[in-house]
Amino acid sequence: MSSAPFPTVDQAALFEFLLRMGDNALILGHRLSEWCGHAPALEEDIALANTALDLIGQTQLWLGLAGEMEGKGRTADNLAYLRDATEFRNVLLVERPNGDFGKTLMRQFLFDAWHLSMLQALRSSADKRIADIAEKAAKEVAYHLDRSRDLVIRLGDGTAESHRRMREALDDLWPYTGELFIGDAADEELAAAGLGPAPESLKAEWDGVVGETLTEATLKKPADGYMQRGGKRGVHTEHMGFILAEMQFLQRAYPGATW
Amino acid sequence: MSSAPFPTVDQAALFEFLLRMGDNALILGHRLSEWCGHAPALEEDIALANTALDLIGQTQLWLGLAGEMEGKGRTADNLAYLRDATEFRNVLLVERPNGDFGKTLMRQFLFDAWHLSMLQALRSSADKRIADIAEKAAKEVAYHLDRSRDLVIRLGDGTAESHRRMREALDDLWPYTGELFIGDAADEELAAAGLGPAPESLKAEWDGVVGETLTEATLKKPADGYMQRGGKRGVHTEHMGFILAEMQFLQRAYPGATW
Amino acid sequence: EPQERAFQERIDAGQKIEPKEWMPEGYRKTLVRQISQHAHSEIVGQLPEGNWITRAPTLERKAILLAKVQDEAGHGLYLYCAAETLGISRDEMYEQLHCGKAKYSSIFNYPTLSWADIGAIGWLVDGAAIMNQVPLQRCSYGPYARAMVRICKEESFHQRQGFDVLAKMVKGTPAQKAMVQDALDRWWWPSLMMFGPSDDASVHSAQSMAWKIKQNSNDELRQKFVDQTVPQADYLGLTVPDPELKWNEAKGGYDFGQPDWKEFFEVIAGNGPCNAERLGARRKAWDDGAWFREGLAAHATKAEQRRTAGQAAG
Amino acid sequence: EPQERAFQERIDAGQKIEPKEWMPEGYRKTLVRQISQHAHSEIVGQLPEGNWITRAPTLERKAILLAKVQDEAGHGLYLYCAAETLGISRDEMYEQLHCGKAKYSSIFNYPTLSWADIGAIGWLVDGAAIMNQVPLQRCSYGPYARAMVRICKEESFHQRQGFDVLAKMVKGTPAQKAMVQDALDRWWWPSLMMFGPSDDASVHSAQSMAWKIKQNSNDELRQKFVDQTVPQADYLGLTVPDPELKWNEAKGGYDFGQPDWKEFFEVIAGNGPCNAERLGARRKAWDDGAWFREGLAAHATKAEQRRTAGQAAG
Repeated sequence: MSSAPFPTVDQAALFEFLLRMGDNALILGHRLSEWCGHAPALEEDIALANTALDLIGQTQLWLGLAGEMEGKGRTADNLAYLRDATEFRNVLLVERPNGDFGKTLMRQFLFDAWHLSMLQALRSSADKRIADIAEKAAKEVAYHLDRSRDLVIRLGDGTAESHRRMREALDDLWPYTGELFIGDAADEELAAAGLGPAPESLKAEWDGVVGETLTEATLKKPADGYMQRGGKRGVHTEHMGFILAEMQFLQRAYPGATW
Repeated sequence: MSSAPFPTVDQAALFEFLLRMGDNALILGHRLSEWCGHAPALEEDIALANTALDLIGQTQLWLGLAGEMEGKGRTADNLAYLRDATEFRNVLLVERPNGDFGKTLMRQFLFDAWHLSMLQALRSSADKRIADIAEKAAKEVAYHLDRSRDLVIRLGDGTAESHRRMREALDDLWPYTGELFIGDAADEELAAAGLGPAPESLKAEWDGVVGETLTEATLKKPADGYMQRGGKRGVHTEHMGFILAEMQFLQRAYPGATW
Repeated sequence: EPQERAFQERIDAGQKIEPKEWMPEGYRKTLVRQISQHAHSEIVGQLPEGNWITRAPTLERKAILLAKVQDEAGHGLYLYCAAETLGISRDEMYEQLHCGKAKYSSIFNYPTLSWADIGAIGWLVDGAAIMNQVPLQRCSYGPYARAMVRICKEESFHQRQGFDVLAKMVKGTPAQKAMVQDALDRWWWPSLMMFGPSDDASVHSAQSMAWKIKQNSNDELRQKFVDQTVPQADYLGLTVPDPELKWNEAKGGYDFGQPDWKEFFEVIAGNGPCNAERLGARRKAWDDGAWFREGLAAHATKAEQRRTAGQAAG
Repeated sequence: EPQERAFQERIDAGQKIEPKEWMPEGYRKTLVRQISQHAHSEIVGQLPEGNWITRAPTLERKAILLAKVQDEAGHGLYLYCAAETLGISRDEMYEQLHCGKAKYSSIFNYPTLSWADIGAIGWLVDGAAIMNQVPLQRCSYGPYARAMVRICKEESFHQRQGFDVLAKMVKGTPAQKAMVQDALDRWWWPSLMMFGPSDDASVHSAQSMAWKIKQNSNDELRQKFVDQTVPQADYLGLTVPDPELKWNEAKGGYDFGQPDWKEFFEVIAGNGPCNAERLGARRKAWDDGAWFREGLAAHATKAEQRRTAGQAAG
């Protein structure tokens, strides 16, 4: 295993960044997999499982690189299964409960639109390992976005009932979108070193995609009011502890076992 | 700590019995505490917390005695927090999900009616430690039963809606009551040694209490059809793993820590 | 009747029957019942395994399980399509499932209680399913036979993955090995029951055999399954929970005990450990999803109207 | 007005006002607002702590936490009763809570993220509450003052238990100690905000002081809280997350920084981390419980009718 350092950037900032990417994928993948067998149509069961599968694959890559970079011998599994909530770096948006299927779709769409921009920007990361992961993931996420955007439009512009549910989902989730675009010191480090984009730089494109989609879905874009944040620095919602208790049970209850 | 053996009975059977009593209390207490702050009336929040508190106290006594009897140095906490599902011995009834408040009450009533008979019988256990715990617990459980029976009557004979909910709860839970009265080798050992009643011997009294209560509640007693079982020998429902993942998280994630 | 005789001759000659062709009503009904039951089994089968996705012990195991459950939903899709060629809609089939008229494999009414159960389902349940399904690749009805070719390929893959889960665990800690033995103890008999009651007791067998919808007897397949599985259990260092199990040199196979058929019929009758929850989960998914399906349908209508209006204006 | 003057004189003389006695409308309204807000805080306050009951790390801690949350529900009950003496029903108060008209303490809009938060709530939140409540034992309105006597006693007990949770943890593993520091980092400022904005910015203070509904200024109580709490943090080996914190020999107390009042007003306005979930949980509990309350009411009516019919017949 190579543990070549990234000479031009603060290692802690880079580790932080890799956790954020990996944890977003892991926790959203977890939420999606909660739907397994309970979706409103067979095609949706298949699509959700597929999206979750892509996200878990991406988790392995991001957290694998994080562990490698950290150089303390931690694997992707160690990072996924043996950290407690405060050490997780995903945004709050992905840990929101599934709610009804409309909320799950809206969460997916709002995240996918950011995720794709992010990954596209990371394809030109100065670090080839990051660029390679982004290249692979971007292809998958482009498909996720196609799907979630299409469904948001069809349900927004469907029945009065489907419109109402999508509107409520949008209003509920909107305060959790701001965190995607707020940079901190680690983000600045990375941007300065050419390893990744400044989060703020992704906002215009996201606004465009989201705005157009919502218009087509006949949904009103909420005003940018107070935005919830904390996940990126390890301050999560009360849901996170329950997610981890479930996800990590076997690794915690049977320390040292291999599976 | 005394670890005096119980000379007249198979130690494994006695350990099994104490786990069953303790695990019933622990898991039902857990389920009740899930309601905290969500009950339909403030008085109910208080009453549920009180019942849960009694049950957790009883858990400490039963599992404490189980650990003492086992003689391997395991405490009540070790037993509660460091066993996996197959090692739990509670009946399936107490791990059933809360459902609506009617289901929670019905589960409580069906269990309380058994629990009180059981504890009353155990007051004359040949082992004083068991008799003492039963003496204390029986007083608490008499109150639990007063309460749950009263509410079952009032809601069964309330509105059409409350009647319907109580009827559905009764029908759903009925197949989980049989296990309370089915003895196995361990039960026979205990009964033969005068330490506890044969489970079958409690059925007539339970039938009486339940029958009278349901009549007063204008609810039809379901026929005794196929009965679910398994909990007493460690074969639980799929719910059990989730209960334990949540309950045991801190002890599992921070091994060796004291709290 | 000459039509029926001609039909039977085609089947005897090994020809495939295709959707638009004439077929006896009994043949059609038997196939609809069997294919839809098979499809429902795939769908309901997502639930016991899905129960462990969020708790899979490593990221790789989680990915493998997700992929597997996704495959099962895919199998459901092929099979519903195959059944639809016989003139029944997917929604009608769902309706029959939800009201309890249509069945699904009883095996899915047993709970998954530990991670080893995920391995055991792959190894035993998929193993038994393959045993049942391999001959169906040669079934007389074309669409069903072709769906089976694809399904069998994926199922073999799942079975190997399941065995691999267990092989890894039995090499692990004593607790892990105990988990595997416990899983075998609980899944062994239900797996044997998957082949159905003994042939004497089986209702539809003779006609289905003549129609080449069914090609082997239940007891034949059960014997084959036991003969294949026992050495694998030995390899894993496990004890098959059957005191009557014994190699019979004369017949070149194992003698083994009878499953508890009383339990089998109880589970069929709805009294298995998870019947109410499985069917309840499927009904709830369907009912909760009504607004979603209606929303999509309404959008499709609107889009079509806009397209037509655009054409009229253009 | 003579009536008002006489009323004020009684208050100035330290007499208690009792339910049936005349009182100015403003006095009544202020009390209803304050007591019901306090009652709602007890009820909503069950949620953040209830969040950890199922995950309490030992049976004893679980029992203590259950007892505490039960006490809080009990406090809610006394307080609703005290408010009811002023001519408002409990249901009306609930209605005001659920529609967002009535407030509850903003502190409960922060999440409980680790077990240490349970300790921190006892130590800091109950500590701050006691600071606020002790003077209320001498409040001019009798029922409220008497409820406060009982509540304060139990709250002190809770505060000691909370401190004990943390004292145990800081003597534990490094991870436990880090958990405690993290809890202090997150709860320190919200606890200071519990005393309300600086007196200059506080709306109702002057009149409430004159009526002896309020007896100390917000800043006074905040200072007292800081002076009491900082040495306790030192004892626990924790760092209070305030760079401006410094002992001021001259005033015999600590100088300390200002909380982020912008955040305070955002949380009041509904934008705290948990506002939607807390109020949502309470509304859901109420709505889901309608059938239960109606069922009991219907039964009571039936029982009464039967009793009356019995008497008539007898």
